[in-house]
Amino acid sequence: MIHMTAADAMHLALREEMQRDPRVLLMGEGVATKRPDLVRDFGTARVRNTPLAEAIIAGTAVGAAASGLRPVIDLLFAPFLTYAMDALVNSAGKLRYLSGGQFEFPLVTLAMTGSGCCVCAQHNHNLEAMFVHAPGLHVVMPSTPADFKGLLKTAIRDANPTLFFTDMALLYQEGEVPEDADYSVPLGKAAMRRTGTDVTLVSYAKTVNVCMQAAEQLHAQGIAAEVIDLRSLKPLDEATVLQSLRKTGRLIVVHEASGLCGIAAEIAALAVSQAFDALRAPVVRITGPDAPSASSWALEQAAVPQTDAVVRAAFDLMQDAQHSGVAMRHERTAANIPA
Amino acid sequence: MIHMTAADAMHLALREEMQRDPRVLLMGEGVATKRPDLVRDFGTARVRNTPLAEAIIAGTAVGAAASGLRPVIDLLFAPFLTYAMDALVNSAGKLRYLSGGQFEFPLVTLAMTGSGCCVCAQHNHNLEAMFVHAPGLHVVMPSTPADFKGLLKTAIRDANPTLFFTDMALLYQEGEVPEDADYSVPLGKAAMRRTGTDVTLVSYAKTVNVCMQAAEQLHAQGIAAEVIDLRSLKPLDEATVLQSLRKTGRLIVVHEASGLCGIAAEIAALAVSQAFDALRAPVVRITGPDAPSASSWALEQAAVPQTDAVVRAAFDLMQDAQHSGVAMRHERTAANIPA
Amino acid sequence: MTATTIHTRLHQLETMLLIRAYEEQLVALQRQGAPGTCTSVGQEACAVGVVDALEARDRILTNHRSAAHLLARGADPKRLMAEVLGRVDGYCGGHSGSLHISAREFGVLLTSTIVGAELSMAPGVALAQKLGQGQFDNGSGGITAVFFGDGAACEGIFHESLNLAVHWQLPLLFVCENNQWQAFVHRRETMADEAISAWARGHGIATQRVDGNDVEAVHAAASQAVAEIRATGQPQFLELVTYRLRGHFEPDDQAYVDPSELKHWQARDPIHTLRAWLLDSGHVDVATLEAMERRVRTRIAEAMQFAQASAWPEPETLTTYVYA
Amino acid sequence: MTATTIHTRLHQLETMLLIRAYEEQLVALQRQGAPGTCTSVGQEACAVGVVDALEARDRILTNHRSAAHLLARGADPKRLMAEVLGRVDGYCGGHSGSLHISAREFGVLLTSTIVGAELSMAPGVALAQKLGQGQFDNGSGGITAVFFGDGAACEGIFHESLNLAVHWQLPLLFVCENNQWQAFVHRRETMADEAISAWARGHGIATQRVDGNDVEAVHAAASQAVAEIRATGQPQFLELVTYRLRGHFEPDDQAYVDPSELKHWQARDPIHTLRAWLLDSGHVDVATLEAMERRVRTRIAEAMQFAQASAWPEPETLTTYVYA
Ligand SMILES: Cc1ncc(C[n+]2csc(CCOP(=O)(O)OP(=O)(O)O)c2C)c(N)n1
Ligand SMILES: Cc1ncc(C[n+]2csc(CCOP(=O)(O)OP(=O)(O)O)c2C)c(N)n1
Ligand SMILES: [Mg+2]
Ligand SMILES: [Mg+2]
Repeated sequence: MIHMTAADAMHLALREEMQRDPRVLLMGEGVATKRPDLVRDFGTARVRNTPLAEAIIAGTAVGAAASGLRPVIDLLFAPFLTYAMDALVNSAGKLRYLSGGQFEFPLVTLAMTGSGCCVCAQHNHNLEAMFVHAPGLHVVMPSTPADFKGLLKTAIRDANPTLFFTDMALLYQEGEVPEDADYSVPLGKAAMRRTGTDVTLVSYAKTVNVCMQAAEQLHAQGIAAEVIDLRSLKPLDEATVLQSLRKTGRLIVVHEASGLCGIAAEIAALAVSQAFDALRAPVVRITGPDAPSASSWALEQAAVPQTDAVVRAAFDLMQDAQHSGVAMRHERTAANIPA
Repeated sequence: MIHMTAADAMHLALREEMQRDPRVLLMGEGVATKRPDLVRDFGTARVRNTPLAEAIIAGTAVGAAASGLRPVIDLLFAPFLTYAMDALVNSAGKLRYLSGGQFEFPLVTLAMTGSGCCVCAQHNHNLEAMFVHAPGLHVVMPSTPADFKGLLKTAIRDANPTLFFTDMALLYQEGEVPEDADYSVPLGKAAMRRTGTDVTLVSYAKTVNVCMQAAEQLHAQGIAAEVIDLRSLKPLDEATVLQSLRKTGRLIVVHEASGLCGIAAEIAALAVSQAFDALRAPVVRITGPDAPSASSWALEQAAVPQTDAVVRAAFDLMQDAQHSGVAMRHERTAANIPA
Repeated sequence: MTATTIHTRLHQLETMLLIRAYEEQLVALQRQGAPGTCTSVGQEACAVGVVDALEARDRILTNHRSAAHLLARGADPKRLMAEVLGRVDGYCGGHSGSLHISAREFGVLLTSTIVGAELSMAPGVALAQKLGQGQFDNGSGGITAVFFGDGAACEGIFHESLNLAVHWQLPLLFVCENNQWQAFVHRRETMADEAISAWARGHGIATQRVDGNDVEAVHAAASQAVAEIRATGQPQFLELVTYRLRGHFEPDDQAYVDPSELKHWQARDPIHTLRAWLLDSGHVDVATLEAMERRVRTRIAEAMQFAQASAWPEPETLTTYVYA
Repeated sequence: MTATTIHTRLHQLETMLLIRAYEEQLVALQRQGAPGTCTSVGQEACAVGVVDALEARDRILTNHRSAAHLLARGADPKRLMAEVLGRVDGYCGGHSGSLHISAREFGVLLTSTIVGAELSMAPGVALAQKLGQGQFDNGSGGITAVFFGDGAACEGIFHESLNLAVHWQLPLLFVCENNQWQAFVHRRETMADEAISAWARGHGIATQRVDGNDVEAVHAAASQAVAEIRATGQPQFLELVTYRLRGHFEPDDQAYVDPSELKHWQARDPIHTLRAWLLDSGHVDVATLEAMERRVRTRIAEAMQFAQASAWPEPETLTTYVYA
């Protein structure tokens, strides 16, 4: 184990995988500028600064992947993915199927998002659910430095196109990271961050920490919360969520992305279709609002799910054990705004 | 009332709104070729064939809308929206907010999708949920000729950017359409297509017909299904769905789009968060698979929710009244494939 | 005029006839309820002239109007037709239909019907060739040819693709079949100039603009371009001026087409021209050509039978191939 | 040299100084924890030269590096700074921050930080002007100026925007500030040619390429272009060759920048050049310039005070303005 930031863990994963497999290629606006050591060790042919043109970066990755390379592209911020949407959704996601399996598309797309830096809606937009909805793609969004390393390595080795989302605010958080170059984290496996019997808190990325803090506070008040970090959004670890739910009977899903047709909707739907009998209370979604992210610190903070809101929701659910019929707002957005 | 196809109803709506408001403008690849009567009556300045370039068509619409025009753009098939994603998601959807309300973006984007024509995944991709997930946009997808007219008119009058999705197979279905030039259908109002007390079938676009047929078959067997046609996916008529659910206690959501983070997930989440006490059985989603649409007729049909599957699911739910704990597959995709 | 030339032209004519017959068969099938297709009628010389200039180690990307490129490359009309009809023996197992057929064994990969997507993916294929690292390519020294239309040149990706290919010095041949139409919109309604080459030249890429209905001219230009790409490692641009003789898609009554323009180009039908040239040469007689036409008809009839006898994919395979 | 010329240059210098002082203030604020910004240090002559050539009826679209354009247009540094700090008195109520500031009252609309989005929206604004139907424009005969960088010119939307503007004959002035950098990538790493104009010329648009650090040259070229757009209804293209003297974004240590290149351009600082020219002219003395510098400093200090005293937006307004 080494202590390092998530950013360093990602860098280490890139380095190890480039070392391991000569087909791995890194492309993007500034990747060579920002990672001079990789240029030094692997050469300019494999670490390529690109023109400022996301569509061709992604398209080139698709073409290269179909030809047997394993490109990793850095498209910087998630909203810029909109320029690469055709290559990702219509080409990478569909052409394996349409070709009847003749080609594979082992490529990884990196993109940052998330609140905390006041970069506003054209740099911060948690749109991971769009890619979960699209067929043929894998989607991951880790919360710990170890997972940043492990999931990036898995994504690079995966034969499918994978979107790797980085919650910006986590990049400089530190943690223990396995040194082992063979360490990887499987796709489709959630991490149980804390066990408990009363309520299941499901989350991913930065809001896992919110849930952990909430669980801590709940514990102090006699409520045992279980915290699940999805980390892989597609494939989704349905089994772990359902198993927890069968134990606790109560579910709160928390994420920064907005609620409508988001991951929390998917988890809630999963719960009510496959663990209906186990449910002892309404499922609560605590998500970002149906609004772009504002630059102003005051508004950005107001948009983010807060520990308090999670704690309050859990209390309500415990109270609600008899299905008391209190209609809960399904989107506890702007949860820290006095309602 | 006049009897006409949905395609003609859309055309009539365009004509009436162009007549009514000189700011309405029609742009797209071939709109002038395909609607020569509009060119004749409103001139080439307002009915404009464009270069083959979706990004600039959409961007131009955004700029024109901010300047007080009311553009309607035809981007042809839904997968082509990926080229226009920045203009739609980052500009149209966000710039009103980011400008602090200085500008409005009254524009309508038309796009076709849906099975039935074997056009495959790069012409048929029901990706409406992506736009529901994105802030600042309205999304509609009608099922009857009258609604094609009424909703298109409303969308054109709406001050927000609206995505208007056409389920291709419905275009040449006929129905009664109000002649009244003032006829319009409000956004955010679902249509109750059939009332019933046992089970609520929620759907939109082509699969509304599937639900109607299922309801008919269920009726013959003593089960009274209520059929809700959402038609406006955003804003979503939560109240109508919840009210029905409080009556029936059973919910099946059906659509052709794939399930993960789709509309059915949103409806299921709504149900389990806000009508939990009313729920008497698991919520069932019957959706398209997590797969691109194939060209082959055999595969295309296999992907589409079928009446049988809805009927079977309703039966199961009625049996399941004691919450018998039978885990139901939440995605009854490829429902006509022997399981 | 050498015997080789005559032989080459005869072979090219046979391929062009095969393409024409194949497309006409699909038109007939569409009338009977099969899915519509975008035919390449009128553009056969473009496909044959360019593809004949390529080698097996080269790669091809194409678009919605791909049948000519595939057939010129040697793809089997049987399996193509099976694909169009959605049958399991198609090159893509019926998943693709006519619009995105790829055939790995012929190096025809990544066909997309999103206009411009072929341009987006082509640099990556050429990059793999240049790097010689791809499993698929093994540093064979091949080049990539990407076929696209005048419409695709209006998409922004055209600019991005050219810039990347030029700047990264990719072994990439851009082949623009400027057929004057972009679905239901005439080229002149979409751009000020009549040539796509002007845009290409702005990128400093070596560019040729030739008569796309003259298979000899196309072949000569393509051969030169391919040779220069191999020699220099730099991309080249080829604009083929041609015309879409049928509608955009079947069915399409072409009501929006100026009849005099259509007539002008019908008189320049690349197959008629080549046929006439061969007869005029005095080295080929009518009987030879008629025998050729019979061979072609037989192949298409066999293809039809094969395709129609081919099974539908099993519904169980609905989600096969989505994920690796 | 007329008195008017001197007066104009003095006025331009004051605006350039204001821009520089504003940006330097933001840099200082960033060091204290305020959000970072993309400054326009070194590019002041571009903004001032072009904006001075516009009239009130004209519209401006800009990008992430917008402060110079806004200030040149007369926007109030108080409200700009309040916006950057996320306060309620900002032009956008604190929603935008520095990256997407629009100010309707000055016709500065649709600022986007998605590189290229300004190019995507500009034709629509110009179209509304051309049609004279927009509520906002009322057929005033205005034109639209769209500011973008060399990086934006690499995006496909550049090609689409130019093609549409040329083909639809839109009253649109493309202003490319070619500052040699695209975030952390040098221009030479992204394109083969050093000029953006070559791409523009491929579109047949009237194009000028001038020294962007010479406010007089910029102003002359812009004035001519604007006059021609008004006279002909056709778009024009202006490439301003300049340099980004500071980092891409604050903070940025510019470790990746070639020091000799930076030095070369520092010696060509547009403010120093203009200041020296004015003093050399013999019509302006140091005292005049020092008084000017004091005025500018005062305005910025006041802006700072105003911005910092401005309230945070109420959390209740989180979803205000999402929908009409
Ligand atoms: C992105 C996108 N936009 C629109 C279409 C619909 N469409 C299919 S082919 C076509 C015309 C393409 O013109 P061109 O590139 O010149 O090729 P051609 O059809 O003439 O061979 C159009 C508009 C599409 N398939 N993809
Ligand atoms: C679509 C998109 N890609 C990348 C970025 C990140 N980014 C912001 S500014 C910038 C450089 C832009 O270069 P240029 O257009 O030359 O403008 P300059 O910054 O030099 O003024 C980049 C890459 C972005 N904002 N949008
Ligand atoms: Mg064409
Ligand atoms: Mg620049």
